[in-house]
Amino acid sequence: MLDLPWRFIAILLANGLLVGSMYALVALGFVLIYKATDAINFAQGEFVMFAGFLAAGATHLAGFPWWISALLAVLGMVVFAFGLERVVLRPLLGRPIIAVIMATLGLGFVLRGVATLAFGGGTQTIPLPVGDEPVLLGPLILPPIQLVGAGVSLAFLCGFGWFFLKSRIGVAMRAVADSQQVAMAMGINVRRYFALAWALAGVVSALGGVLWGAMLGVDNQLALVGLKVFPVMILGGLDSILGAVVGGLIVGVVESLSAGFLDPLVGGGTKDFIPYLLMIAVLMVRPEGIFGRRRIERV
Amino acid sequence: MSAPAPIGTTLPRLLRGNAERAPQRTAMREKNRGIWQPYSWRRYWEETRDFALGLAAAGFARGDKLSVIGENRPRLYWAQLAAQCLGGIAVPVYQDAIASELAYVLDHAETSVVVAEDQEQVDKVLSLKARLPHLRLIVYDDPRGLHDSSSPLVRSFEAVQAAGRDFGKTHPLYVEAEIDKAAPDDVTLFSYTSGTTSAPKGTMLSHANLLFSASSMLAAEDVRPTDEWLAYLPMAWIGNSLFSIALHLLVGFTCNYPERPESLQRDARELGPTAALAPPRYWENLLTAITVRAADASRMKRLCFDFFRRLAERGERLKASGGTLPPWLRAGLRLGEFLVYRPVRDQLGLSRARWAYTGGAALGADTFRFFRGFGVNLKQIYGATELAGLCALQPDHAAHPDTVGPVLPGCEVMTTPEGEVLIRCAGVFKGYYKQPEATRDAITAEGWLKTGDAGFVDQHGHLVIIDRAKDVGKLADGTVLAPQFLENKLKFSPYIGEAVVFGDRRPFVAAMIAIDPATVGNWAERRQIPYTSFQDLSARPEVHDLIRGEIERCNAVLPPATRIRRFVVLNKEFDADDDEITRTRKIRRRFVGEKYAAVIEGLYGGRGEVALSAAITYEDGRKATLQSTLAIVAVEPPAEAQTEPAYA
Amino acid sequence: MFHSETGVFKTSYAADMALLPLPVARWAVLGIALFFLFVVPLVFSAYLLTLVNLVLIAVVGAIGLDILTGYTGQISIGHGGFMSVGAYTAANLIVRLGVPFWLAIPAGGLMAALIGIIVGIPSLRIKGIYLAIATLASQFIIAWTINHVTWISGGIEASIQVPPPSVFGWKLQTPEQLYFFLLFFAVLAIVATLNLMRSRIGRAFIAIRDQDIAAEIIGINIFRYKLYAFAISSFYAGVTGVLYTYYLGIANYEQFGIDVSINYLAMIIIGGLGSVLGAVFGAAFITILPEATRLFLTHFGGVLFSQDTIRTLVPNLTLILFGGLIIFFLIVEPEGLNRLWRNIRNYFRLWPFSY
Amino acid sequence: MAIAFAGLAQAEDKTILIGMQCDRTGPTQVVGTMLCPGTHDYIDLINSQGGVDGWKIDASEVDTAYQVPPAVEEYEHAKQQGAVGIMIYGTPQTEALNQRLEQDKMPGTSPGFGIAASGDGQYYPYLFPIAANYWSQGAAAVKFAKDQLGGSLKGKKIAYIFYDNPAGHEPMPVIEELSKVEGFQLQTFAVPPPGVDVSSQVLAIAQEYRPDFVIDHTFGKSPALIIKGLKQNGYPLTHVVALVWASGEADIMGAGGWSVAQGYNTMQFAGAGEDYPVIKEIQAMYKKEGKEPPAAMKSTVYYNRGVQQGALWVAAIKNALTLTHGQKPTPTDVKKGFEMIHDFTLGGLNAPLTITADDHEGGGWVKIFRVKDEGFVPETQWFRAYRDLIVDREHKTAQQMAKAN
Amino acid sequence: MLALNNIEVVYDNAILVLRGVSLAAKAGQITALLGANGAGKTTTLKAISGLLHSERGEVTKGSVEFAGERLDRLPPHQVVERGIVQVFEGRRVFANLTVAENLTAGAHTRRDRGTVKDSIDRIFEMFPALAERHNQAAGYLSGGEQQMLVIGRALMSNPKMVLLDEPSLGLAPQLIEEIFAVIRRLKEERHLTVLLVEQNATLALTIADHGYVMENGRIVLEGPAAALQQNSDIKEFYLGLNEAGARKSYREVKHYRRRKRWLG
Repeated sequence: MLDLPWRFIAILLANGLLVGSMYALVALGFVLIYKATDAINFAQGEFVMFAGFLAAGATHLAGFPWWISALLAVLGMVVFAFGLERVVLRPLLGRPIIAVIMATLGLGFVLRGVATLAFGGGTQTIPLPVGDEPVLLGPLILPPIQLVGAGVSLAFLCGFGWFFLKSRIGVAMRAVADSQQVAMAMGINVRRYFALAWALAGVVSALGGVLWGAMLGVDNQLALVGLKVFPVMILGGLDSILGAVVGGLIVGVVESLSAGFLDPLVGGGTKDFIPYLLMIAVLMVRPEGIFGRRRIERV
Repeated sequence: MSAPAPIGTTLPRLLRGNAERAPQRTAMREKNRGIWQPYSWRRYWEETRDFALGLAAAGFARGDKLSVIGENRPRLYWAQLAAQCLGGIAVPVYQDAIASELAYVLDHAETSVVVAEDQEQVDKVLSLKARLPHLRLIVYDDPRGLHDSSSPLVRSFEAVQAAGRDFGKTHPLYVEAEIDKAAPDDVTLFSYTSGTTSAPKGTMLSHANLLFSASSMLAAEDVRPTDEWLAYLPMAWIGNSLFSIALHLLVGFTCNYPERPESLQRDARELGPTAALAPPRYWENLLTAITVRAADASRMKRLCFDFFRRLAERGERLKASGGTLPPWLRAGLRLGEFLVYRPVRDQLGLSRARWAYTGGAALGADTFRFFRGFGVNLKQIYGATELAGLCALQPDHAAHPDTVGPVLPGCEVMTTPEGEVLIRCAGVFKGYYKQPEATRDAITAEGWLKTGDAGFVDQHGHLVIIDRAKDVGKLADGTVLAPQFLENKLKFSPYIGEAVVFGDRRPFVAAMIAIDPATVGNWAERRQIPYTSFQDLSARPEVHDLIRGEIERCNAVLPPATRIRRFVVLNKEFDADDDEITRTRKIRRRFVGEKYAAVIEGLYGGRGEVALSAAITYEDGRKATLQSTLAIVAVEPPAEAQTEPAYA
Repeated sequence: MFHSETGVFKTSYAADMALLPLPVARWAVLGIALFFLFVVPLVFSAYLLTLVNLVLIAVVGAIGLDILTGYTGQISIGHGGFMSVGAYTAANLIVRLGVPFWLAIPAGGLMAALIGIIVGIPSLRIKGIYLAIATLASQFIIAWTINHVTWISGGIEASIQVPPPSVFGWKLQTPEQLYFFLLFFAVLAIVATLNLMRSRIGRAFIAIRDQDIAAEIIGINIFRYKLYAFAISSFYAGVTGVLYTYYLGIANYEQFGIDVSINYLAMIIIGGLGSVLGAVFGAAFITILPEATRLFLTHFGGVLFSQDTIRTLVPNLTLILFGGLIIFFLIVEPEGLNRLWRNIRNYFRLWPFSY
Repeated sequence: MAIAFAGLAQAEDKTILIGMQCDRTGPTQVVGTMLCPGTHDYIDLINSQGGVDGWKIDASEVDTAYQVPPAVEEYEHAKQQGAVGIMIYGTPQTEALNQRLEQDKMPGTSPGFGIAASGDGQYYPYLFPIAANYWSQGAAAVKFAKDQLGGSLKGKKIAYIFYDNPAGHEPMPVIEELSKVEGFQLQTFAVPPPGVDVSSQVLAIAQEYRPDFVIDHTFGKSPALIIKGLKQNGYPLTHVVALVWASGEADIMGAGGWSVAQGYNTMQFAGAGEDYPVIKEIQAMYKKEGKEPPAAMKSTVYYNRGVQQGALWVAAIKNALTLTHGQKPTPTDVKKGFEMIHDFTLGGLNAPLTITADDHEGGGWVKIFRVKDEGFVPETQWFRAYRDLIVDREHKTAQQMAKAN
Repeated sequence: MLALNNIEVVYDNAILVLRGVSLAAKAGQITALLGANGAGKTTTLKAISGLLHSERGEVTKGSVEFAGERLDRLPPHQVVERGIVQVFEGRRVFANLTVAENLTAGAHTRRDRGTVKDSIDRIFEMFPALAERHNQAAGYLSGGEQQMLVIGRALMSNPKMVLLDEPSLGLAPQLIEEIFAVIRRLKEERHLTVLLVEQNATLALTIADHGYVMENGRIVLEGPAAALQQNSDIKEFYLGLNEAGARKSYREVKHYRRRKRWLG
């Protein structure tokens, strides 16, 4: 048996899996939108941040209990996503990918500006009724908020998976994802499904916002969670829900392990780019990601 | 203005002289893939010489005929000059002629060599081979699709030239010697008349004929060696031979060939020719295009355009009536020059043109005034194939829609008691090929050419042409009727593409109208009038109403007797393939009258509609018949008419 | 309306490829040149010149990014990284070897080009959004490397102070002096790119952007040209990095973060993709926007808001304006400022018609 | 003639302009949005009392979002408008402006950040750190750990967790040097920007390395996450000392509030809390105007630093005015004014600060406050540590820099 | 039943694709729309089905009327609800969905969800080959099966009228016959109205009742299918016959085209 710090590895693994499942939740927002509308939402991080601000704002400014605040955040994000789809994304349908990338990046700036103006510059908290005392599980010390976050994330991921595979709306959404034009010709109101996809992404963002906000505190920086999620979804495959989960877990674990072992060797900071390196390596082998669908290019 | 000295030279000698005097000057430019490729005079001469050698090597001899068929391409000019160098005769033919027409001309001219532009023309000629016993060689310019032609007759232009260079090695200075053998009076060009009345006749023209026309033109008009000339007219048209060959060689300006007929407008703009000649049809189409473009422009631009257009027209009318322009109008026109006229001329590529001619047929006065108002120095010229193209043109100060100007120096004019215009000058042709009777009919014993046009010389000495003498008729009540005058008035409407007016020995004037599909189609779309095809559109009552309105506007300025009372809208365009118009787009009124006799009877029969059965000829010779029913539309006489004198 | 295009024709392919075929354009360029050579340095205050200088630097970078993204259709969200490569390469050469600017600048560009090629290698297999994120990854990796390899970053501060460039022994330090220095490089970038885009390479780039599979079929080696695009584009980025370094007097990788990459993307989007002129417009617009917002609000915002509110309002409003404008242009005028300019030009060019 | 927007804001006759930079939207906005209002409030307070010898002070603020180009641009703008000096915000900005300050003879301040060696006034004549730099802070942290661990560090393990950017790296050499001097074992843990995720570093410290003391030199969100993480992993916060930018109320709040952060040691170069006469005066000013004191005031640590910054500038200008006998001072006058600041305490909000032509750091004083109940409680007096070592280092580095350029 | 009145279609607010196109399709008949590539046939279909909007196209003038109701402003799903369904060229199946899911997606607009299952069974009866593969991803079907699937999928919406775009494109002759037999059967048995776009004019005119010819975004000729089959231009340009009535071979490819007259 190798002389490895097994307990430390186990802790890192557990930490990675928990964080990873929460990454997966944010990645799900990307995947939902990409699957249905072919658009990449570079403002997903800002969505999460904005949702966090909504929840925190509801708690601090209006004094609502946490669950009403969370509900308000969900509602707010759904309304916001609907409006966004209509005002910004719809006119960009069928335009080159860079248009959508830039529009969502631009949206990110707007959200950051609006959030700071509306809610102030400081860090705000979302007081979930989750204790601070670590949960001891054998050798593992697990922060309760992460456990809750991972649980909620996985539950939602399973729910969405079922919804997509089995329900009539799910079939329609997949048809839209397969070919918007043909779906349209079949009488599927593609716009409604786009709006639905954005709304679902809004729901996911709201959950992400509440969970990540509770974990990290809510301020402008919360949007940076969005950057962490790119390798997650690319690894998993942009259009796969399962991919989001697996990608999230992989990135969580890789980050955790690299921070634990590589950082001391090279002076730190590896966890930020190791997932990206991994992502590039995977892309070179499987350009569509682990679970992504190969797209056939038509000339 | 004095009569030019007779020019005792030939076209090939001029070419050789130009190449010696100014070898590096640009003689031609051919637009190819967006670039105006220049050819120097030396190149022109050398290419021509090589080709001539090649022809000689192939047995082409003095008196042989060479036909060119295609759009304006340098090589087709080189080929004509090469034939002429050898004492042969160039016979340019219309590139869009259908097979039967082409067969007639080539056979009649006994053409032995055809230089064709491309595969289409080669195929056309090849398909007629059986009917052309004299044909020995077909040379092509554009090799696409012809590389592996199986016919032994077909050779590429380069191959002929290469053979010529070989021939030249053994026969040094062969071409030069042949050139020197020629006399100015030798026949060098057959120009087949457009034949508004009958089958084409081969007008024989000598070097001297052509050079007379060119030099008298030079005496009367400001033509400069620095000019940029755009050669786009049909090569078979005498006007083109005069300008793009004779005048070109004589003056030494640069001849430019557009890329394709479709790109003419753009190429013209790029080039900005410093002088222009175009048939009336061209100016009419240009006017329609301008009107449509102006109507489609944004509001601000449209208002501006309309305002200054009216101002220009006002100015023109004032000038024509000899009045002086009030200062405000003068200022307005100057502003208009900056805001509208110059930009429009620039858009049309006419901003460098010092003068522009309309010729070949009469141009409507309104169209004429429009262009003059917009600062285009548009002038009328008058000529005939039998006169090597030209015998009268308007000086700058006397441009007027109703005259064609004084006859050129060296020309004499007289009118017969019947009103036919006779011309005598050194340009009068040598006769119709193989048609001595016709020649005798055309030239009087005193050497006067019977132009066949009715006209007179006005008090300023300017020639006025009323119409083809044969077409001028009288209504039943004796009113003289010049159909062309009415037709030109009608064609000023952007919606009317072609019009044919009848009335000779009839109680009133009636018209057959072919609508302009683009503008009427546009109009219909704007008004939500559904239509499928041209035929459908022509049959729309709304379109009839539109045309009726246009005719009523026209009637308003006509004396009541010559007003158009009934018309039909034809459900096909007049087409040269169907012999209804000439290749230069002049109406063959006689033919049309016969072909549509039933329709004309219908027009005077008082019924509401008439059955039409019209023959259609396809390009490849197939025939079909168009069966349909046309509505006859009556025009209400206007309540109060303000008349304008019509020439009668 | 103000000029004539009749009679402007070309008798050779060389003339056809001329940058300024129309006489009116040549006059306009002459006018602009006089303006920038005399009016700007003589009339503008030092502060305005500072702004102009920043615009000039941004012009180089924006054009470079436009070559890759606008002309070749490969999205890069990693240009900040390439800029820092150029900056540190030059800074090390300047400080350690005393290299003069005319060597340091191309050296920075070349090193960035090298890194650009490496980053471009995945473009063989991946495209679109995937490639965009791969370039984003390169940004992180470059930043991390500079931050952690002290041999590159010159110490744990990861900042290298650089003396001003000297031309014939003159130290260029004031905004006026730097203005001409930077103007030279901006003009060089503009002219070089215009010429590049008329070349075989430029046409291949556009073919790849418009239809890469078709381009491959007609015999363009897509991969090679994509790498060219990456190399050229990152060369410009590297030069931009060096210019920043000279301008700021310090090479600091934190100045070339994702926000910078996004800023440059915004420039070419707002300016109009695939157009040098657009990149110039965009560079100017994005650079001046925050200043204009601030000046406007600090001078006129007082009517509505208290000074304290304005202090919070200004930066956030700038962010909102910035993002909002990107979205606005994408939706309303996807071809950007360049299109607006062309519309104005065509309005008069086609006068009194509309087509 | 110069085209400039300057005309729009014609300064009133008796106004002294200071350029002021701030980050309200960038990565350090958490600090900027609290600190900058403090500066403004102090200057407003002075202005409301009639200014300095009749001169109104105008701090013209610009948001740089922690970017260098806007900082340079705004510096030029301020210079052109006739500013007597500039309040710099951010280390890279300080480095970029350093040469310009010298060239333009324009004093600039970089309290608690910037170039560590710039404490040396000989080599950095126009740059004024006016507070303990990162080296002094690092040394003080080691000293504090030593005191807390019973006066000796021999054989002890210390963890240095830092924000992985140049500023985060800065104290490292000093601490490394001290580890040799004091004989402790040092391991460093980097938090990569933007520092939103520290969980694995915290795990490595609390679960793997298990040090005797933790020195936390992070910014932004990280301090809060580290406090929370260490707490959740059962590491005693009393054995954590934060350098000055990990020591604000926002960090405590971000971690979940005072209760979570009990025992956490914070290092300050301006006093924390509201219990200072100058803060009371500002509150009174607001009250008089009938307005609520700004929210930023609740964040006493950063707000007070802002107040301190404003106060030092006012002090320097006051000194400069004595030199000019009430005439409008030039930037050089203000520079001299800074160097005349002597034993400046601002009613206890400051360490007894003395700035000389040699020492622009003002002594390198800090004070540790510990989180207790609902606030910060002083744990030490104003102190400084290993002063000779720091000063020596400043000299050497400054000399090197001077040579390089 | 369906009438296009003078419609004009503009893409991107700039590119004029159709000008003044008017045509009518009678109930229970097959109407053929002929024309070369790029003539605007597909655009015409999209103008009817409302799919233009998704391609930044717009019917800027004229109207599309179906059973007396304006369609030209309706989004595609409402057009399908009115009973018109378009079948794209190129057999555009939902490649990642199974055959059964494809058919389910086709029934999206139907309110009577209970009977969808029966409809699927009926499609399977019509195309037994599909039944065998109902659980397979549609992307893996053969070309002929995919064409059957897209027709079947279109029928799932219980349409009154089907817009068929190039059903023969890229299929083997035998399969083409099969598909055309199905189209004829649908007309005869279900009284389905069909607007058929085809480049294969010979085939189209044999089953069509009426025909239109498009060129450069305009209708240039119309008439009963029998008359069109006799038209000289049609023969030359769409039936590929020369004077002698023989088919032209590729060896005779010309670099020019004969002038068209479009006179009926």
